[in-house]
Amino acid sequence: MPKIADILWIIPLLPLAGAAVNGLLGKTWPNSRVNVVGIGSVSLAFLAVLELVREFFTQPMAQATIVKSFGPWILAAGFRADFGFWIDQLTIVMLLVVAGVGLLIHIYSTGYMAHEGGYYRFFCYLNLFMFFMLTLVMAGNLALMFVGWEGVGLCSYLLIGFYFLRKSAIDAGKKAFITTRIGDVGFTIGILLVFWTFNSVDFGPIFTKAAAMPVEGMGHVGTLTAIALLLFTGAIGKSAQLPLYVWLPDAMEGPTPVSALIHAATMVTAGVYMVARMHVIYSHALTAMLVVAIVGTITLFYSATISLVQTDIKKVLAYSTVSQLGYMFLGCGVGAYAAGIFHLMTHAFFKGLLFLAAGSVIHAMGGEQDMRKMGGLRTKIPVTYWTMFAATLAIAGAPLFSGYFSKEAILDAAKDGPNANLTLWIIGILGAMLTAFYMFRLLFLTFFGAPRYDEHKVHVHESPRNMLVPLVILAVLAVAGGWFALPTLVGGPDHFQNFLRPVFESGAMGSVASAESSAETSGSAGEHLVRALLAPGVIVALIGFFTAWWFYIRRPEAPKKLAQNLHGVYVLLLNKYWVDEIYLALIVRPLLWVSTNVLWHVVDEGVIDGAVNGSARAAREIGGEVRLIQSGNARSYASWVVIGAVCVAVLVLGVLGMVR
Amino acid sequence: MTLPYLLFFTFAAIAVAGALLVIFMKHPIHSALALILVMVSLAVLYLLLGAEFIAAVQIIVYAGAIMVLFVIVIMLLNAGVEQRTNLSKMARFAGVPLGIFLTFALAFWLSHAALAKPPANALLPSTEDATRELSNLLFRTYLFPFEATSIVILIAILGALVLARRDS
Amino acid sequence: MMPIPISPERIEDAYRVAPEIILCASGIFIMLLDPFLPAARKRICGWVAVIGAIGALASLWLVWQHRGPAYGGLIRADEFSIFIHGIVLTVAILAALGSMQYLDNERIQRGEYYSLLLFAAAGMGILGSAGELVTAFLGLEMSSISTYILAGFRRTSLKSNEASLKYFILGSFATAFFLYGIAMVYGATGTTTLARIQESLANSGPNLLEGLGIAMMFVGLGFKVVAAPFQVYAPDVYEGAPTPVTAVLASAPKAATFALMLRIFYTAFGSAGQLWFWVIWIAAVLSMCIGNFAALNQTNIKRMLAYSSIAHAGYILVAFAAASEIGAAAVLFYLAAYALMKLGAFLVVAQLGGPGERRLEIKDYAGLGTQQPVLAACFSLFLLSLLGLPATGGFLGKFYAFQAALDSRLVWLVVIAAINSVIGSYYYLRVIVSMYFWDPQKEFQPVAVTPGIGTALAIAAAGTIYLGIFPSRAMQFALLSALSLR
Amino acid sequence: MGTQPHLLTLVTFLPLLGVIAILFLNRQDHVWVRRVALATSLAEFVISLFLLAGFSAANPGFQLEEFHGWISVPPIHYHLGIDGISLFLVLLTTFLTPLSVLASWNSIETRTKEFFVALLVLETGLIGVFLALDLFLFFLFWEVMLLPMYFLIGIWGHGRRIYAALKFILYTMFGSILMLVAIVWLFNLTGSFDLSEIQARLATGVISSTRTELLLFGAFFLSFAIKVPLFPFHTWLPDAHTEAPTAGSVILAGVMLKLGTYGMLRFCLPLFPAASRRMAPVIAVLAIIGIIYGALVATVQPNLKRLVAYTSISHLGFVVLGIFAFNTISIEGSVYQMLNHGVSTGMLFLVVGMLYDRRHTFEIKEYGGLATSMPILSAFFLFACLSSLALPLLNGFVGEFLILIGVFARHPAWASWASTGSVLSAVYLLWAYQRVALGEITHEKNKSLPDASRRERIILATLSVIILFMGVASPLFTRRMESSANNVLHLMRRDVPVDARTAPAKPPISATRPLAAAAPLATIAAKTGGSSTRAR
Amino acid sequence: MTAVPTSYFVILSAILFGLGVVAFVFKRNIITIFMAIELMLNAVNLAFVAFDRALGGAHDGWVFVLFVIVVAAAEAAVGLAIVITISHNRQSLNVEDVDLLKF
Repeated sequence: MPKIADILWIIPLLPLAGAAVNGLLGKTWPNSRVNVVGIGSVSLAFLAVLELVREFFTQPMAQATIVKSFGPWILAAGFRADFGFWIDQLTIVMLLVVAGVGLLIHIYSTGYMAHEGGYYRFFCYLNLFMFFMLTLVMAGNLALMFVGWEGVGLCSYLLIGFYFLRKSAIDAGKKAFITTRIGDVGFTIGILLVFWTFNSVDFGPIFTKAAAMPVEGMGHVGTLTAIALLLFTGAIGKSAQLPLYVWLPDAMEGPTPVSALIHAATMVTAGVYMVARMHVIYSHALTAMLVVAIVGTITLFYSATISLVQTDIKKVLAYSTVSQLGYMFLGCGVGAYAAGIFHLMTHAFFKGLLFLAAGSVIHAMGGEQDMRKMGGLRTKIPVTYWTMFAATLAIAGAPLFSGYFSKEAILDAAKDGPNANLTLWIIGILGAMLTAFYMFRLLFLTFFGAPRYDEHKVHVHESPRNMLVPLVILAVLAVAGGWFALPTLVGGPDHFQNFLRPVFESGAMGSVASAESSAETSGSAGEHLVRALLAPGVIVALIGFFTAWWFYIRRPEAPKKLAQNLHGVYVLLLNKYWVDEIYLALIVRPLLWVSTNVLWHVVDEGVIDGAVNGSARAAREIGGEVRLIQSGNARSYASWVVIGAVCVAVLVLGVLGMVR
Repeated sequence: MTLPYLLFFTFAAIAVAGALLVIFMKHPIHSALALILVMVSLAVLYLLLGAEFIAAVQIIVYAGAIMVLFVIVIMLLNAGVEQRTNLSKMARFAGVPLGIFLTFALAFWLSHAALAKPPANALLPSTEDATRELSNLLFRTYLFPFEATSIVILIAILGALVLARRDS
Repeated sequence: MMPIPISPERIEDAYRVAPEIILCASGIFIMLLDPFLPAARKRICGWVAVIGAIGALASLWLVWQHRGPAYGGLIRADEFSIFIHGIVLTVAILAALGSMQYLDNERIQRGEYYSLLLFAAAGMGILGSAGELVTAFLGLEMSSISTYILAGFRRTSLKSNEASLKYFILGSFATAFFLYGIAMVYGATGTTTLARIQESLANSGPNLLEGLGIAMMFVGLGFKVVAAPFQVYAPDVYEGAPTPVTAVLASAPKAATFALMLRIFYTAFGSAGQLWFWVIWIAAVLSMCIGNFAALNQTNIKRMLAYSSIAHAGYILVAFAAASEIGAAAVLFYLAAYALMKLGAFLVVAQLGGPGERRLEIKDYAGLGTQQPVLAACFSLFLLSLLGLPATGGFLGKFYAFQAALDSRLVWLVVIAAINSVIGSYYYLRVIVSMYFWDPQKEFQPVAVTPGIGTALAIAAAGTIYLGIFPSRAMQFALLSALSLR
Repeated sequence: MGTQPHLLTLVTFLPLLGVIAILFLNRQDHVWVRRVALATSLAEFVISLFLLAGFSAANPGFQLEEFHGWISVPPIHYHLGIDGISLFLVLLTTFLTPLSVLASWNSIETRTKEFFVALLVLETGLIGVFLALDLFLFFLFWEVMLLPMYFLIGIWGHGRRIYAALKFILYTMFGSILMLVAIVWLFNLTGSFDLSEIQARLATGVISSTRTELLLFGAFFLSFAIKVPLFPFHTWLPDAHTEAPTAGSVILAGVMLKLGTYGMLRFCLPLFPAASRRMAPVIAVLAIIGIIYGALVATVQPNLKRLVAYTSISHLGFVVLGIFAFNTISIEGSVYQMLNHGVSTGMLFLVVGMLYDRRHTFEIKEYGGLATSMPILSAFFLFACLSSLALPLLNGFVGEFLILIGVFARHPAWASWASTGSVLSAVYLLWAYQRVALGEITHEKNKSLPDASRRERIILATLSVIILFMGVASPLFTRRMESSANNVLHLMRRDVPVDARTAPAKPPISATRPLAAAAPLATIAAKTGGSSTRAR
Repeated sequence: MTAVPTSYFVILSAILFGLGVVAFVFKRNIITIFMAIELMLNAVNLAFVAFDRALGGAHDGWVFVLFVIVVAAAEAAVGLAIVITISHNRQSLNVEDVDLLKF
């Protein structure tokens, strides 16, 4: 058996094969066989990843990164893009997350989608997604990364529009694809700029050359900054940051596993991954970093506010995802790439879990998504409840839960990292509070209080095992996923970040932040523990929790009052600041109008074709006039001859210059 | 004012007058007679130019044969007075004016034309010589065109046959 | 009077005009034969005419053997005249072949037709080889008068009469101008032999009389080659005349007259190019524009083709304006190609017109592509060649014309010609549209294609394509002829 | 010289053999007519594959050349040759023709014979254009090829077919006639019609004034721009495409439009470098306008086929932009994009045609929810859309990406504007797809439509495979283009001796035309002609 | 006694020719229009003879005149034949009535 490292392509290709088989043959198959192919391919891929990890760790630390190329993909004059892969610690993390969570969600889907039509289609798409996602994280050059980048976009388009009979669904799919593509324009141009700057799109040369270039300080916008910003626009689109986040909430039209996998755990975090991957460039472009941080911060707060009042369970989670992504960018923006990735991972666990749990709830409620029509499910679906509870704690940043470590890491970096920025930190803290609030609001509305649904119609039932198993596993991860950083509680090292350090120090120069830089600031274990447990993040989380409790358990009628008192704000939030409407009115409609009434009807048909046909008509009219010479009267003809004779004579003599 | 000049101007005047009559006479017969007048006066001018043979031919063939043919046809078709319709604006506003212009222009231009040298001797060459010379030219130098004319006449006959023949 | 001695050089001369002799002889023979033939057998005259024309064509070999001036320079039997004879005689043959069926349909199958055809051909032959103006004039008259008669050959049809009348009066009007021009040249140079005119012009630059002379001659010649502004008669005459006659009118006289024009303008007045350059230039532009534009709205195909021949006169004049050997060669080549395609086109029209020439409108041609694929294909070929689509003679003609003109730096003239040819393509294409794109009308009785017309069309089509794909021989010969001009 | 001496001639004229064969068939015998046509086109394709074998990627010049005298005055040769640029365009032609034959298998009932004859003649014409290295020969094919297309549109087209056909041919002729003038003019300047010789003479600076060069360039460029079609000259295209029968549209969009871009690449750039450089900014702007404009107008088309037609304008804009970036990468990209566009737009037209066969309408609102009634066809449709909107791993992306890279080097702004096209392409294609295939079935008629037949599946599957293959294996193509693409730029640098078989530069015009030298009249005309001064 | 200068004759011929042209355009009756042509031909003849004398010696001009006369005769014959046909088919000799063919 060859080393996986030598046949890396097997990892993405396995799911692709699965997709192909299911797509071409699955139509007539029973679900079971589809499962075999779908799950089988992914689990094989997962095993391959594990094997790769093993090999990675067994290899001498000297060549930390495995760079393999399997032939050229695009080749022209100076330009070359290979089917090349780049495996380093960062990739390992991503691979584990993607393959692992992906596998779990595949399994989950077997239950969730069991009764849906187009079962094979679903798994085909899902496998295809795995293929592209794996390509994205393993890619050894920007071009190939872009393949995954666009590919996952395609899959999200297909999966969001999975119920293609539902207009809202297909609209959402289209919206997702197009919106992200807007970002990708920037990304593409970024790649072009990268190529002409470094004469290559392979990471290796880029990193070394970029590292050699001088840092472009604050306010100085040079090539690197330009590259960074351009690439970041791609990230904005893909990771649903302001102002291109609008597609993500709509994306909830897709089946819930999809939301979990693509729109929470993996695809949407691609942007973060990309920024981390390109950290060398970002670290050399401080302006760009600031922009990243600011965008992230604003987004995290903004979308958190929106999710405060959402009533659709998945919408809440969607906005929460946007918000959490904001945190990750904040992390990267302040130079704590490791922290960002850390949060990316933990988020993959707990948000994936949240979605799956929500899915399980919806499944239990027979498709109902409105939290106002739920309540008191705690007893009816305990497993779902407990797992979701764990996830909520994790995201709210309750100490010792995974989310706690990652979010703290980010916030610390924002507070006293190298690129620290207090305003951002404060907003981040507030965001944390809101997060705690809306998450517990969700929890309470769903599981506590009296049932607000008609118990005779809806027969609430716990989900089948193949859905619960993933829930449980993810719950475990959501709880324990952050324990790499456990030592930090007592001022120890953060193993996760240590693990990633080689990657982010490969950027050679400074500004590689790691959250435990705070830990360096001495002090005994005890103090550390106290400081850690009483960290502002924790406190605000508690505040959030209590307000939520107050509003939704203690005084269930309070929210309405508040809504009436702050009606304006409430409506504003409920309608998501009317951003969709604004886009529609300012961009979409005018564009269509112009295209139809100006470009098409006026320019095309009116001006150009008008000119063409007009000249034709003119010619014919001239012809009509000319014909009149042929009056049919011989005398006129004779006259023409005479005219001709006179003219010719005059002309000739004129030329002769002898007309006196 | 010598005799030649006198002759010239007299018959030139007659010729022009005849031409004008051709134009202004309303009845074809009158026009025809006017044309004959022109031809006769031209014959005289030929004599003046020392071309007796041509003058003779002019009288015999032209005035004699061709114009008679015209007159006969006019009689045959008993063509009445020509009605002066004015359907052709071209003729009225371009043709006739320019025709008149052309008349004067040509006259003007030709009056300035640099001609070949004037006659070596005022004496007219004796008739026989001229005629013999003519026949030489006709049957030696210009034999080919001469033959061609025979074909032309043949064609004319054919034409008359084809066109004017009554179908039985 | 002493008898005219039959000297060896007279024999030589006879060789040099062999085609004319043969043509006239067979023409006369037909006249004599005609009365003895019963009405049903008159077609024989046609075949005799064909044979006679072929014989004349064959006799060109004789001429080739004895190239040189005849009758003291009245006739110049050089490559040039051979080329022209080639065109004229081919036209004569094809026309004779193409006419028989038609004459039967019209019930005017008569010997005179063919003799007139041959005489006309003889006249054009003389035009092509004339080395002296009065001889040329006689040739002109021979061809003209016979064609006047032919145009009126359908005596019972008003249109035919009218065509004949208009052609005749205007024709002789123009001829009178031509003749006056000759007179002036004679007066100015004391000679009517082209060679001597050339000399005297070379010695002393052109004077007023010569200027007037060439102007007047151009009136007559321009009339015959249908160059604007002397094109007026053409559409009426072409429409009214019996279609096979139109076929001849449109192709052969143009060739012959252009030949004469070349001899007069290039040879005799060659040194006085500036005299006539602008005349030609303007005439070219006018002809192209008038022809093409007026044709745009034509629904009567015969008339449309008439206009197109005006336009083509314009294209030829473009080459003519080049005033160089290649110009002359281009003119000759164009004439050859043009004669073939125009003749072919008109023959098809004649064939499709049916008895009484009823089917002449574009709409009558609807759906021909399915009902009479062969005829339609031929017609399309000729139309496309007229349009100037590559791989047809017409295109090569234009091509050489443009090349010659550009070689003389007449860029704008060429551009105008180019644009015109696009405008022109519209009406040719419209016929194709109706033949192939429209649905056929219900009542349509296909016309039979007799061997005679079949051969004629086949030859014309083959020639068109041949000239389009292998123009070399023709062009080389044209160049040779052009050289023999000087 | 290649494996087989007369390979190019064979490739060019093989279809005509098929034509002859068909002509001998009875016009009622549709079945055999079709079979012969298919057989011919397949054979043609197979033979054209030998080109690949005979082709050496290293050689930048022309290969498998055939050079025979043809017309002596003026010297015109039957000169064929192939290089990395024309190679694949020929293959594209031979590849698409069998497919369009298949596509017209049942949809053409009337006058089958003529139809397939026209199609095959068209193939010959197209291939001839790509292979001809003598300007005269080139022009001959260029014009002749119009005719069959004219018939295809006019006879077997839809509603306004006659208008469309006339518009198509007149538009094109207007362009090409000026090119003819330019060709002849070039001949008078250089005394040759042979591309490489002309190239050599021009390199010696025959064209004195930039004005002349601009005029010549303009004449060539106009005719190519109309063919492409570049932005203001494009209005013939939507009509022609919409009215043409499926096969017609496929060839028209798939191959014929490329003639324009090919011409620019083969003639405009190498022959008139200065003018090209000078005009490049203008052209680039037009191209960019075309990209965006075409996309926007396509977005709002209610007629599916018209929509696809407008997308061609957008895509070809990329190609033109790539060519006038004067950059090896972008030129390779352009050539590659020509192939891509041929395949993917061809596929789109085929799908549209199949829909038309079922419902006899192109109106988008007549469709909707087809994914339910015919999943397979819809799937292929989606695939075609994706390839057309340049999804990575599909062909479209490679071409567009290369073009963008190259263009970026020359002018970042151009690249940026152009890349917006990718967003718009997503907009119009996905929206159209949604309205046609997704959602509930809105029309009764659509409920019972049969899904793709076996024949259709074969056609579409073939195309899909190629699309995928070109998406992942582009080096196989670009490797062979590279040296030729370089050569174009190399030729644009006038300081270099050109091409192997260039005759030692003869003294200019007169030598080739002895007569002109001794033409006293010409001089007179030149003296008199005010035009002459204007001409210089 | 001195001979009249040739130019006089030439000018006369010019005037006659011009009048012939005018007559041609001016007259409506077909027959008189032919007469106009004859008039023009006569003018030409006069020019020929005049020039001939001016050149003296060889009398080519005379020959031409003869040819012209023959041609004129032939034309007259044919032309009048045409006229007869016309007037048979349409009872009119007015050239302006003959406009079946136009545009």
